[in-house]
Amino acid sequence: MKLVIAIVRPEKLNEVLEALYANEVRGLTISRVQGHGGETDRVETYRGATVKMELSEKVRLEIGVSDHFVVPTVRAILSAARTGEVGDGKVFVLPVEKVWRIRTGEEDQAAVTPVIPALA
Amino acid sequence: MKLVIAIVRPEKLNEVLEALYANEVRGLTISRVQGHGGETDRVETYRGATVKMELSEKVRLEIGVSDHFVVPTVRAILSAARTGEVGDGKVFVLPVEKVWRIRTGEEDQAAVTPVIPALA
Amino acid sequence: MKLVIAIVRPEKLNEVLEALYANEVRGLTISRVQGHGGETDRVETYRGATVKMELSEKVRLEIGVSDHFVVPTVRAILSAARTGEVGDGKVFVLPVEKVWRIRTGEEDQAAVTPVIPALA
Amino acid sequence: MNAADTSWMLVSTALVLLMTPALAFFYGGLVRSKNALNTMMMSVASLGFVGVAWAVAGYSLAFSPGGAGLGGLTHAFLRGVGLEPGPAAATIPHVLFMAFQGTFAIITAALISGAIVERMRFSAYLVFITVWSLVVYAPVAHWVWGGGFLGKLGALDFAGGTVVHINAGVAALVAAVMLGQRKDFARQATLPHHVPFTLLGAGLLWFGWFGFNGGSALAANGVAALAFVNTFLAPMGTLVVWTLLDLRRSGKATAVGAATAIVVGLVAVTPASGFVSPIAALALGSIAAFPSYFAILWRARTRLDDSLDVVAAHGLGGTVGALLTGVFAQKTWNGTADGILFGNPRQFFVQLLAVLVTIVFSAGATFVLLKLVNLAVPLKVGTREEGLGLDVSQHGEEAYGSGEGAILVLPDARLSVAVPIAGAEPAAEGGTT
Amino acid sequence: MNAADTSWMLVSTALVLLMTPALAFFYGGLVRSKNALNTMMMSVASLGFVGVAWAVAGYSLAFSPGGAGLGGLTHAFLRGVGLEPGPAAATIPHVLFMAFQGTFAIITAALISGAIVERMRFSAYLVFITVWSLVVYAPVAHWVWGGGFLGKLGALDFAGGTVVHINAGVAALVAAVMLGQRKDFARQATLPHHVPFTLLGAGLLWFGWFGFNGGSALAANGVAALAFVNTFLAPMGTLVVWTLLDLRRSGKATAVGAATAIVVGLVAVTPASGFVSPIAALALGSIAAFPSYFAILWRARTRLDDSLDVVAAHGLGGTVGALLTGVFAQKTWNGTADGILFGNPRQFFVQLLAVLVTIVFSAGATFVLLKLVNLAVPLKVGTREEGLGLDVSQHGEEAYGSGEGAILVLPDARLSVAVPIAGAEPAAEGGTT
Amino acid sequence: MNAADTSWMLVSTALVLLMTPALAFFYGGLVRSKNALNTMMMSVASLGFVGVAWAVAGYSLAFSPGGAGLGGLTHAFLRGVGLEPGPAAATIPHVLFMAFQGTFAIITAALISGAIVERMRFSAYLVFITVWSLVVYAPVAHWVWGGGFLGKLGALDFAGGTVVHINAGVAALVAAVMLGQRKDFARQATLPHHVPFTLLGAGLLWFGWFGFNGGSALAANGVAALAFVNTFLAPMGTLVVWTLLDLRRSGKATAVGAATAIVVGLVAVTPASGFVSPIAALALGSIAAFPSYFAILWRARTRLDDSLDVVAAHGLGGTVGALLTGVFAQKTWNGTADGILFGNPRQFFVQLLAVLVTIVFSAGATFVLLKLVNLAVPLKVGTREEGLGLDVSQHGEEAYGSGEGAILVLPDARLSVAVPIAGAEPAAEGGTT
Ligand SMILES: Nc1ncnc2c1ncn2[C@@H]1O[C@H](COP(=O)(O)OP(=O)(O)O)[C@@H](O)[C@H]1O
Ligand SMILES: Nc1ncnc2c1ncn2[C@@H]1O[C@H](COP(=O)(O)OP(=O)(O)O)[C@@H](O)[C@H]1O
Ligand SMILES: Nc1ncnc2c1ncn2[C@@H]1O[C@H](COP(=O)(O)OP(=O)(O)O)[C@@H](O)[C@H]1O
Repeated sequence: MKLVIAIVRPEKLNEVLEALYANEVRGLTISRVQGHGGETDRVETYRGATVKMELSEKVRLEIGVSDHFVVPTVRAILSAARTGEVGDGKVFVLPVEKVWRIRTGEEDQAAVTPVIPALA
Repeated sequence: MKLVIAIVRPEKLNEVLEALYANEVRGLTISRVQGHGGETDRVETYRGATVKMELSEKVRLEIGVSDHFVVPTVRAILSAARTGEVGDGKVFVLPVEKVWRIRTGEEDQAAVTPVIPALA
Repeated sequence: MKLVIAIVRPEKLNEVLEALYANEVRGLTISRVQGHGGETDRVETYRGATVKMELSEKVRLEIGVSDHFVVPTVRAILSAARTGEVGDGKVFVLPVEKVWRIRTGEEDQAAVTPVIPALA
Repeated sequence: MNAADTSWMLVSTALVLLMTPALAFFYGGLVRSKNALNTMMMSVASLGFVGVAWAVAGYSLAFSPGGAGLGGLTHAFLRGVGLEPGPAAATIPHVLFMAFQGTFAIITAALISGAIVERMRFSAYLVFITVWSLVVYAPVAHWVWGGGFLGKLGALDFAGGTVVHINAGVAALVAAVMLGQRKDFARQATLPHHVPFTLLGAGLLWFGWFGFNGGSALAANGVAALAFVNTFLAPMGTLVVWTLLDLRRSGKATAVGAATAIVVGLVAVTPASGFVSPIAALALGSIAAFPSYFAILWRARTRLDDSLDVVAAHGLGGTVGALLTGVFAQKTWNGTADGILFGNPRQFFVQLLAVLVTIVFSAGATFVLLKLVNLAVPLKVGTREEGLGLDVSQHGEEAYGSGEGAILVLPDARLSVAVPIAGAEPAAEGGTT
Repeated sequence: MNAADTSWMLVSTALVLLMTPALAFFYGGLVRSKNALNTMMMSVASLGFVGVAWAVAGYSLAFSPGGAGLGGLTHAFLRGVGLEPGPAAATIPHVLFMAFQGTFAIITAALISGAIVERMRFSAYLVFITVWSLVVYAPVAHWVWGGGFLGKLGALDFAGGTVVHINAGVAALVAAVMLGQRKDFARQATLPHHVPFTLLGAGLLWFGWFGFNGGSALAANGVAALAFVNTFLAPMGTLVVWTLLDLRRSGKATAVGAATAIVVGLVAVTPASGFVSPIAALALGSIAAFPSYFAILWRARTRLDDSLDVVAAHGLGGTVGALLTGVFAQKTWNGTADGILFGNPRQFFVQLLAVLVTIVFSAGATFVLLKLVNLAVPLKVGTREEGLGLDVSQHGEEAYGSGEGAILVLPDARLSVAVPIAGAEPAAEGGTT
Repeated sequence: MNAADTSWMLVSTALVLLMTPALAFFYGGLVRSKNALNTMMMSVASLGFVGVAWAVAGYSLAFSPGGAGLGGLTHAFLRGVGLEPGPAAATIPHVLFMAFQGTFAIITAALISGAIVERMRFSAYLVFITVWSLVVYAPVAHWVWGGGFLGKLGALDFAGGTVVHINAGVAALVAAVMLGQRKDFARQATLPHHVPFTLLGAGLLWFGWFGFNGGSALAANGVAALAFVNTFLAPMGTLVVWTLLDLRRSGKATAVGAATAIVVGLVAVTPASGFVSPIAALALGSIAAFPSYFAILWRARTRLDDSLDVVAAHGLGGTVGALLTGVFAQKTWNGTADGILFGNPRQFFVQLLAVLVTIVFSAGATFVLLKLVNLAVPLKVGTREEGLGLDVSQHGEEAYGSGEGAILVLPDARLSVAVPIAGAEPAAEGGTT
């Protein structure tokens, strides 16, 4: 089991999600984050104060996958999230020792395969 | 040392916290996230536009524990967070190489045992 | 490759960022989180209801670094984030198996070295 | 017709109308964000449904000539409501009087919603308030202001202590009991998601209330000025006392408390505003802080999920105001009647009677009405919908949408033919039309 | 001069002025948070730029004596606009009439912005609305109200169905087409970031609209009361019908829909308000819900990025209102003219003519103007700036700043000398001054 | 008594009262979210504490007959303030005049708070503004409007350039210096957490200011119309100039700047509004943009933590307005006095004197008062409380609560007996009552 963590641009999120679903990756968790990297800073002004905004809005995806799913998952993200401009983000793959599905108590591989909703 | 990551329903958060405290797990960090899994999508309408909301609100817990604490921690989460309906969430256990407590510089096991506040 | 995860006080964030930049750590991702540890709870009152707020605002940093960068990174955080009072936070170091830079597809070490913006 | 009086009543009517959106924010700020729109819509909908019901029949039932208990249908569909002054107000167009009174019906119905937020099925709510405005509000308005028996008895209710606040407060109590608690009530902390909205609502309510009380003089005269100034002073007294009570209790002067205090002061002075001296209004407002303050504390320990404390603020505040009107009323200021303090204890008992009659009728009628509505549409949403939040379940919307993970559902056949005007070429780097 | 009329017109002018900030919130809530300030500033800027243009020349072009098509420059720079009553309003100071009409010019220009939010360069927008108010708004106002040919023809437009709403709606259509779509249009769901703001805007707009329509009587008389009450009733009808349509379509009564309904009802009753009976206004408002409701559904399926549906709400709503004025007008209420229903079909065709003339002129003139502005300043921002959001790219600000990662840029030389008053010693544990 | 004048003054009083909640939003949007409620409560509290102080003694000290420096106690506790017109306003009820003036006292005290947000202990603040309204505001009001020496000297201050704005601005300066800086001042960027609130506040302030200036005519006459229209035009000029200055400086027209500009224009025209011609008001507003614009830029480079720039906006704006009144005043418009431009340089020096006297007195008296308050209650909160935010530390609340991790503290003994009404059975799937 691995945990794939990806930082992507918010405006690319929907494309990334579609690419993942297309690759049968249906279980994931996202959160809004802010990132710093090579992007140029924005400057803002509030009355007399000038402010340099060093962080840009990003979205973080966290996806638990079984080992043989790592490559298609990462590939889907890499191609859907790319714009070619600085700030596209990163993908990290971390080892996972154990996974449980809370609803059933199922473990590991079984835990990360979502039920397919009746009408999907 | 392990890092336990749990994705749970927001409405179950308080119960999970209580279960954790009851099991002597007192150090943890949470964040609001959004998840996609087997839950059915919500449909919303804004004027002429119909929108499918594919993500549901979840809460993510991140808990650094020493190895022998993993099982009670996970067990507390599994039982407190369960509703039995699709969408209850997951628990991941990741290996950790090193931990520091910023305040003291203490490392590893010592770093994750919180001080007990005087009046607790 | 390692992933350094740090939980720090929001009011210390700017100092931590400066310390990291000073140590050549320029790629990172942050998010607002809430933490529970040894801090005393705040009490709030809304009309008749008295409420104990068990979580305090924190900021979580996530920094992918190559192995030899772990020590300076952690050291920078430890010294910049410390106030000496309960609630300063933690640093975790996790193993990473693989990293990609989305923009270029570069892997591992190359993936986490940000471009230096022209005018920096 | 008098132009100056008309000018003031035009303004007053606009001011009272604004109170209902204001209430939407006062209440909306106090609930959780997943129910913010639903709570606001409970007020907004009243502007439509109760407003139309008022024009169709409510005004007539309340104000057209009829018996001691109810008006007739002479003015149904606004028949005979014209630009010449009507019987109730000799110096302003009849139609304007109708609108002014309509704003009262609207906000009274909306006030009830505070007791049943975060759990009532919206369609059931729509039916409930529409009918309520006809079968509960209109009769009580008739009794006090439309020529009915309470007015004839000499009950003093300048701008609606009984008709509006006690009436709404009692209906709120009945509704809260009949709907039952929210599933998280007393189990989980349900924090106000947006206290600034509550302050905004309180500020706009105060502003609108000048029309509510000042306009109830139906003219730009000394009585209007008296009612206005009393509406200015009473909440100041309440606010100061409430803040001091807060500081004494916990050392913290809460903002939710301040907003509540303003409303309680306004409620309490409503029946009294045209009848008592300004300094008495200040006293009345200060006194009225106590019962409501402690009632709110006490309510939180009971099992009664009157979620936004409509009973304590409006029911109790209105009762205190109506009774204190019988204490502080002063003929030298109002030309009508004295209260206990000025040697007329009878007035106090007339007030008490009016309060009791209103309570009994409102409770009974609301109970029966809700029972009937429940037969047609279940009053309460399911637990799942409650958990999801009523914004999504009842309105299909989120108050604060971020758009993350929102997938646009394309209509089956997105029209591929250009819209008629699409021939014009796009400017600059514009999109392809 | 009449003090009561002056009193009402002072209030009305203030009320209409408030409508522009209200519009800022109505529109601002409907966009994404990264464009919230830009959208609001499009209204706020109109208060400055169009307001000044009005004082400098707009008022004169619209209301000073001139030809059938345009007024003269007699009153440029407010020359001859004094405290004595002017020709247009016999009982209030001339200068007050000027200000009242100025508020109309301001909001009309601001209304257009709803069609072009989230993508227009702010400097180009400033030039556009300023000039538009002089070359499009002022002439049309002159035609209808300033002694021009439409007024002479007998077109009924009580408070601006043609001048304000059709005019703005058509300009909005042209502008939306010329700017082209937003880059995410029909590709991504763009959710309203703050629906409560939209409700707040709708509430304040309704409140202000009482001045807009009621004040258009220019006196505190029966006509003002009629216009006022019609402004009270019509949106109620629209709101009820819209809610029922919503419930029928999806079972959910949307809050965005309710806010839209209120505005549509207000728009539709604007030209009719002083001419039709109250019950006709209620009918008119109810009827007006249908075309706008379905136009909004239909628009979402086209390629037209009229982002906040200005065409459906104002263009179409105004047209429906202007035409229905020719249906429901009733001499016994307005003393001026009857509509079809009361035996005068001619009026309907005069209304139709006024609508068509306004559409043609507004479309043509707006088109030419935008072409010219585009030569000087590109109308649309670049795709990158659009992606980043116009708040940051055009205004250098965020609507909801958290301060995270914000580094204060110290001025080159932070003055190390103390400020003059720094001698006073800091209190308590105060910082070092 | 005149009904039309009464009608206008009722409205004006309500409008000015609304300015204080408006200010709460103007200021509240500019601070960090952890201090939002505290900042708003600093305004709201003034509505209670200063309002009550005004009724108890402030009105009497300012407006009852007395010496050149201070009024007497004749009207303490509103004795002798009745429904018949008072000496100061011959056509409206005395009690209404009292309330109108009370709204001025309330907002003046609240204005000061902008300089000391995010760090003042709330209880100390309550004591400070209550006493300040009696010992600083009331005397200055007496000097200018209550029969005191500045009015006798012929100083022109139509609606409070000296009494309100310079007075508050100077007190703000002294308070900012005495409290010292916030701990993050000039160390960390402190961004406005909610710019739309600031725009909302500015919009409502403008709306209310029509009552402030227009109502200062105390009648619905030509002077009221003049003051009203000047209040309409001046901020438009300021807004345009400010926007152009912003565009010139950084290419970005900031929204915070626009909101500030509106307020600066309103401040500057306040003393002049009833004395200058409309076109002069437009000029005055435009000119007034410059000093305040650059003062704000300059202040940010100093060590003075006048956090929300009260000094630059109100102190400086008021001074510029008061002096320009001595330049632009025109007898043909005001019937009272000319300024320099119309051949009367003396007026300018009278204005200058009034400004200086107000500055000196306000600075001295505020300094002494704060010193005394500090003896009783430390003015500033501790660094920890400042870090935590004043909402939690002073009010025990959060502005935007999410409820995460919030544990309900059950009262020691949750009443297990049912509440009286609990017998009624719950409806549908309702909770168990
Ligand atoms: N070492 C890192 N650890 C964690 N997140 C990173 C790291 N480097 C970059 N990021 C995230 O990726 C985003 C894009 O990185 P950046 O260096 O700006 O662009 P690019 O990857 O295109 O060179 C950053 O905003 C940040 O959120
Ligand atoms: N593979 C995954 N990786 C990360 N998070 C996941 C994964 N699968 C599910 N989740 C999280 O768990 C939540 C519940 O999962 P879901 O599949 O809907 O229900 P269940 O676990 O009951 O089958 C999701 O909303 C998502 O936040
Ligand atoms: N075991 C843990 N796992 C994850 N986060 C933790 C853990 N312990 C503490 N934290 C985070 O660190 C913060 C500070 O910890 P706390 O115990 O209060 O103080 P200290 O580290 O100074 O003893 C907490 O608010 C929480 O966010």
